[in-house]
Amino acid sequence: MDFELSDEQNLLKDSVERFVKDNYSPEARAKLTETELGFSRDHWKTMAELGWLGLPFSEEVGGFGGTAVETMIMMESMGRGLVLEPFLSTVILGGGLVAEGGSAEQIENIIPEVIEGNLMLAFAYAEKQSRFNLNDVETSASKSGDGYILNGHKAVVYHGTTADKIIVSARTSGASKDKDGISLFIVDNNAQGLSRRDYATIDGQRAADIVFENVAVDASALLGQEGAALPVIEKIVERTIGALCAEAVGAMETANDITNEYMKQRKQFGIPIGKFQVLQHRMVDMFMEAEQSKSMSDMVAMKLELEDAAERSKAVSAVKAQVGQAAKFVGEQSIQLHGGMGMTDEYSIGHYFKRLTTIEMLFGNTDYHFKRFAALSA
Amino acid sequence: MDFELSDEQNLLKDSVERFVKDNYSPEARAKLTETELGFSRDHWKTMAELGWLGLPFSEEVGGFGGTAVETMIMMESMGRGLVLEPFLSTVILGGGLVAEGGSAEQIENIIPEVIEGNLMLAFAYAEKQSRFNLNDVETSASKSGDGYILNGHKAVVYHGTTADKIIVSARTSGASKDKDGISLFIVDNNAQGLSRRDYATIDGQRAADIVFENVAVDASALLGQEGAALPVIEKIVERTIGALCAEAVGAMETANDITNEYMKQRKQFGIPIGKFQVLQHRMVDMFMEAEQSKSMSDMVAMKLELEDAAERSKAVSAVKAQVGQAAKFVGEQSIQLHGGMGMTDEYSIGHYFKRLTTIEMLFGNTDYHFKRFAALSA
Amino acid sequence: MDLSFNEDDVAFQQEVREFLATSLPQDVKERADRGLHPTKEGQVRWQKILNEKGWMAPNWPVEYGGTDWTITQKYIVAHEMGSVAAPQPMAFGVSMVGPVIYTFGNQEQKDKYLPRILNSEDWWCQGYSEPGSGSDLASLQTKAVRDGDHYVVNGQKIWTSYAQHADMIFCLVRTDSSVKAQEGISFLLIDMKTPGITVKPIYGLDKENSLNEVFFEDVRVPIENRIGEENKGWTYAKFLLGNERTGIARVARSKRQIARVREIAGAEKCEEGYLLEDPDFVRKLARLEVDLMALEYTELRYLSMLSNGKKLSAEPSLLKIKGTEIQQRLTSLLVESLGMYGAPYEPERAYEGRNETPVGPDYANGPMAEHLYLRAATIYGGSNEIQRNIVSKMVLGL
Amino acid sequence: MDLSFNEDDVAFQQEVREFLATSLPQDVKERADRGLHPTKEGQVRWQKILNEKGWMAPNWPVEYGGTDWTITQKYIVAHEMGSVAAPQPMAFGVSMVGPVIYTFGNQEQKDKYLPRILNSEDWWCQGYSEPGSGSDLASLQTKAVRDGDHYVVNGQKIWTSYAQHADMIFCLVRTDSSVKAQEGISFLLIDMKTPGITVKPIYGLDKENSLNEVFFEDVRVPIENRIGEENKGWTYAKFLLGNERTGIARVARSKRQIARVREIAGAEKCEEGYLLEDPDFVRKLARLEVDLMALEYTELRYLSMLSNGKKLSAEPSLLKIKGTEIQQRLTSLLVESLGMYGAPYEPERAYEGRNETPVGPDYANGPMAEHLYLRAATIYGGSNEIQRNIVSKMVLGL
Repeated sequence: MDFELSDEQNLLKDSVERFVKDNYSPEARAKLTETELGFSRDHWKTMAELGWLGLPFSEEVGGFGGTAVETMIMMESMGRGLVLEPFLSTVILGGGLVAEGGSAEQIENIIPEVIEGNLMLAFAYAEKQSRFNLNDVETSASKSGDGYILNGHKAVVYHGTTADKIIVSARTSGASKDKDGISLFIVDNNAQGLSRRDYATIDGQRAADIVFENVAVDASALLGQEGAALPVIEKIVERTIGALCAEAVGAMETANDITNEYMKQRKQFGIPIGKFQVLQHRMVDMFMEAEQSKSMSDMVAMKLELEDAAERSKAVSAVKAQVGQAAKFVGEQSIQLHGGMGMTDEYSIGHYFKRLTTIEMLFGNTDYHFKRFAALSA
Repeated sequence: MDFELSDEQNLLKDSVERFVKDNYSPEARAKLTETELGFSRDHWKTMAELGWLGLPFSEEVGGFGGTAVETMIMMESMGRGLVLEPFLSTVILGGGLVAEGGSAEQIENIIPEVIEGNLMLAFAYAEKQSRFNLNDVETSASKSGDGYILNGHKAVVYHGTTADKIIVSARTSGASKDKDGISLFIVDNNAQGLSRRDYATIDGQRAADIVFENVAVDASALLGQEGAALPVIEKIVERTIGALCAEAVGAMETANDITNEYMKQRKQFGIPIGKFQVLQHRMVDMFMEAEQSKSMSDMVAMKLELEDAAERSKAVSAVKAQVGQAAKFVGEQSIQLHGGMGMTDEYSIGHYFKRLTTIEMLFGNTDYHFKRFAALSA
Repeated sequence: MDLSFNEDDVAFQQEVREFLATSLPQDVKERADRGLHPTKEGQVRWQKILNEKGWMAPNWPVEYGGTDWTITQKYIVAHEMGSVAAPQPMAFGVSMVGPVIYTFGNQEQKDKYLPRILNSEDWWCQGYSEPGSGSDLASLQTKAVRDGDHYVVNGQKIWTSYAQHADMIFCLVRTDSSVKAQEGISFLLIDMKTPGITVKPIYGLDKENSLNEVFFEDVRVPIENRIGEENKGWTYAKFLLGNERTGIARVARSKRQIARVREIAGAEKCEEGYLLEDPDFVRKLARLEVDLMALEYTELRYLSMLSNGKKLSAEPSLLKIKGTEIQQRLTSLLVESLGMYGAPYEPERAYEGRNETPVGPDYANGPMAEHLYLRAATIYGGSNEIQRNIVSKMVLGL
Repeated sequence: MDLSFNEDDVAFQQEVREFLATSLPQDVKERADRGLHPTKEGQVRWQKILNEKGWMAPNWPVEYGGTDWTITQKYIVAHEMGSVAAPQPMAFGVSMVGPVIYTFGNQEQKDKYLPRILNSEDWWCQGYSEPGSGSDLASLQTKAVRDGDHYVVNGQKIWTSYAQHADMIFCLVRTDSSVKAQEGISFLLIDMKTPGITVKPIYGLDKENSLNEVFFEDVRVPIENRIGEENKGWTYAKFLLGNERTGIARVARSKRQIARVREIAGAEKCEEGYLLEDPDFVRKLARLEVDLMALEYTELRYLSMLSNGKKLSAEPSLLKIKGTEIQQRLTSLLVESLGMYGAPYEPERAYEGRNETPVGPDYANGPMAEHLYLRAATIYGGSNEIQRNIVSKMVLGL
């Protein structure tokens, strides 16, 4: 048993931390969130140059063959700066789906482009009625000649605004909550019949609702086996949850650092507020939540490589539930301990609070994962 | 809207408080708990003389026609001293069932004797499998000539050890969880075929498991209509819950007073521990829990007189849930704030903790009543 | 002890319901129900309607325009208004400075300001907090120096809610720096149009402008705008803070929020049914309802004590603490009930010139804005930590 | 980073399982599983079996009898023992005074005491707390005055666990009152049979006698029973307190408790099925399991850091805080799962001479006793409030 990073992993960590330090001051980030794009294409290029966009892909397709541990390291450091570039959407989620479920041809066509930074992806899975249930899919894909016709409404597709290609889950057979009958399709974001409503999200990112109205795609758009996509989706979403939890750990640790520092500086009644025992203990509880989350995030990074899907899924839900609770507590208390200053959009702490708030919800909130964990434990 | 007591009610309150002050020092109570009986027959006589045992009964049968408000006043004051006499079991629960469900003859035979202090009652309703479900009754009463034959096992009958008569819920028809088919019987505690296992409970009281093995009773033992006892049971158990919550309020307020006082006396690091902000805020939270419980207990005392059973039941479950949460928090934190001293059986605070622990559980624990409240709100 | 309504109460409840059904403007109601900040125009329009009915200031003495309602009547009005999301009058005028004026002001001040508050001619804001003085209010630094018939005010206030709308500000200023902090403070009423006042918006977590900084640069305030005696302002401020706590529980609003949670969770699908059937959700909602009920009856019990001539110590701090905790849990649950549609968020000004409404179901517009804004509920008006300090000292004697 | 077991680890796990299956006495296991206090005889019998196997003191240096296990092996042993409810050796000897002796004691002391600890010939107890000094340990008043080759000890210790069984007590005593509190303390090993020592039982919340007061009246202790230097006892005590925190998380025991909750809740009927299917119960259990998992991996992460030569500050306080909170929630849930049968309770001595077992299902015997006793878990060894003070100061620098 060993929780220590290898030398190589430490280098990666240093490298991401340097990037964040150089590019993600609160002011720089605030400026990026106000742009149309919501992030920086220059940063994306840098990430490509540093090889980060190829991190989890196999060496055969030009990647670095990194495991979930390397992803965890990168996401945790990115969480410290609340990095806005769509690394999670494009590399872990979109790229992950292609690499896991795609044909040799699809992998060859897409992954190297992702690695080069030339192609962005997004995953459209949620629907109005689906809540966090990955197999609740009403978007339909009906056979038409050699190809398919897609119809449906996908909700809150993170980075659907800027992705070149959207990976869509759609039902090729079965009833709306069946586990069988779900397929994945790779669709151009400017396909005929696809319409988008773009908007900002509270965490300063961009998302879109995407409506498919008789969108025609070739047979080559099918990703993986027809009707058998759910296990692929679940596996990749679980990796994404692991990555998201690592991001939350970085964000929590930084929110705690900012708050701890503020408590040393801010004076009331003539003394630093960090001298008040009640606030000290609150800060200790925030520290403990972050520590526990870090341990769980490390654990899941190691367990994500497991073959035993039940054991892996249980670990993932446990981590998401733990991190969800911690994120809510740390986020809210960071604001509380900052007092009025925490309420301003200008000051950085609020942005950590908001990102932590969405992470708690994304891919299933705390209650959802406690329930899933319990079901897997029964 | 008015939460103030009338002059008469204030007199009652003073009278009970004086009784508790005179008779229920921690030492005096500790002695009583060590006796075989577990309470004092002299106290019981005093209570009869003061008219307390007739409090809730109508004036026609020699009672005082008091409402749930008078019961609340009395129980709250008794809670302050953790009074051990079986007022709740005999007067509110047992007496309540007879007065509510009994025939004129049964009322005439029993209630005046209760008021005089000559007759004690206990209610045997719980069974091994029933948990908190009042209509989960497997004890059977089968017709036999003019009477009935009882068979079954009743669990944790509070004061079943000393009651002269046991009121038993038994099934005269239907399946084990049916709402119809439950009947009540008044059985002598020394009836042929009735066997008891007596024991102490953690709150210093006495209870018994009672086994009925072919216990034969006359038709006159039937209390109320055959098979239609559940509404009577529910109504009286709700009044009992109201009374129990009032007791909890008195116990919490006293536990808080004791703890608050201890915090002023006990020094660590050269200053009273009540000067540590974390402990201050804990004590404030305990105070707030007791305040909220007091408001709810007052409210339910007023609402218990309502004709609308659904509204009344909802209020009762809300109060039990609130008091249950508060009792757990106040009880546990009282121990914590006392440190080692709180861990000794000799010091009084632990007994408040233990009684509050059982009150949380009796007649349905916090979760049970939240669920019942939600079901009634749906 | 008695919880029942008498015949008069029932008739009064009917009157309130009818008034609200016919007089509450739909646009005002809708913003309030969603939890969005009021517009100045809408809020004033509604307050004028309330004043016409004579219900603008129920808590004021009758001689100044109060209603002389029993606590039961006040309870009825608060709950009927809450249940249809009718906004309460802005507190700064009618609940805060108004009582200070009729309690400590002179006749001229009463004659001048009270009618204008009742008829919403002046929008008031509160000049208490400063950058260096949050919980430690008495450490304020804004200075007022006598110059003939005027004070010359210099300094800065912060977290001033709706200062951008305000005609008047009531301010705590330091008139004597040579004495103990609390002893050199005066209470001034200042016209926001006075030269030298600058209002600078603060954009909040919700990306909206409700908070502001207010700068004073050689602002000349006539001495007749001082309430009571010079250097006694702390007394009036403390009176006001005590007053502010009544109603702070916001029970009626929270009851309406419970109903909104039910509406949304009854419409949101979840597994085989609706979110409102999910046991975890049910449990959280039930806990909130019970906690709110406990708060409601605690408020009533305290009101009953007051109306029976009993004195309270710092017990009302409990109403602030529990009330704000419940408000925050409610907005959390509202946001949670939206599922993925909790994430989209743009401030209102982002929609200017766009022919669009916010994305997602209609009920998704509001909860996140309020959730973000209400993080302040446990901070302002004396943070909940400060409230616990107060209870510890005043009630528990620790 | 690596969580996997290698082949040796798997073989070792097998060995541990076999040892426990064949060597753990059934009566010892049963008491431990129920959460009842051990009997002296049973505990000693089991410890002697452990020592025969060479596993009495895994954390000791090999030269004194330790095992030189990797952290994976320690993890395996702790978890295998936990899962079959095998009691850990009493901490006072092997985990507390033992390390003090081999770290600060002289050769004679090592030779004399360490083998007796390993073979459970001495039952040790801890003389730290005094009536006036709980959290403020350094304020202790028990005096030791030099008289030739002896110290003469006078004073009183309190909350002394299992002093009634003890052969030896390690004591903090004041040898110099003229200096700062921490600087005048010495660390003595005292034979409990020495004249002048009286043990008085304290009956706890559980009505059992595990705690005691220990009185010292002119107790003569040879100076060779002092550890290290005179007046340096605080250093050794602090070392011991730091040491005490390892293993304080009690993860393996809590895992077994989770299994017990499942056993009981799976047998208890509730509504149409079993308690284990009740959504509220399921949620509470899942929360506990996840919290316990977080604690487990935090402990492992810290152990990993230590074994990689990194230093920890006060992080292990987290293990104490979270570990004890989880233990208490677990006993709460155990009691809750019993329903009405949570109420009956009599101490063990009440059964003497009665031909009866406790009422209710067999599994109802234990949970309440442990629930009551474990209220102390957040108090002893530095209360959780003190632990938070320590983290605040040492880790957060507040």
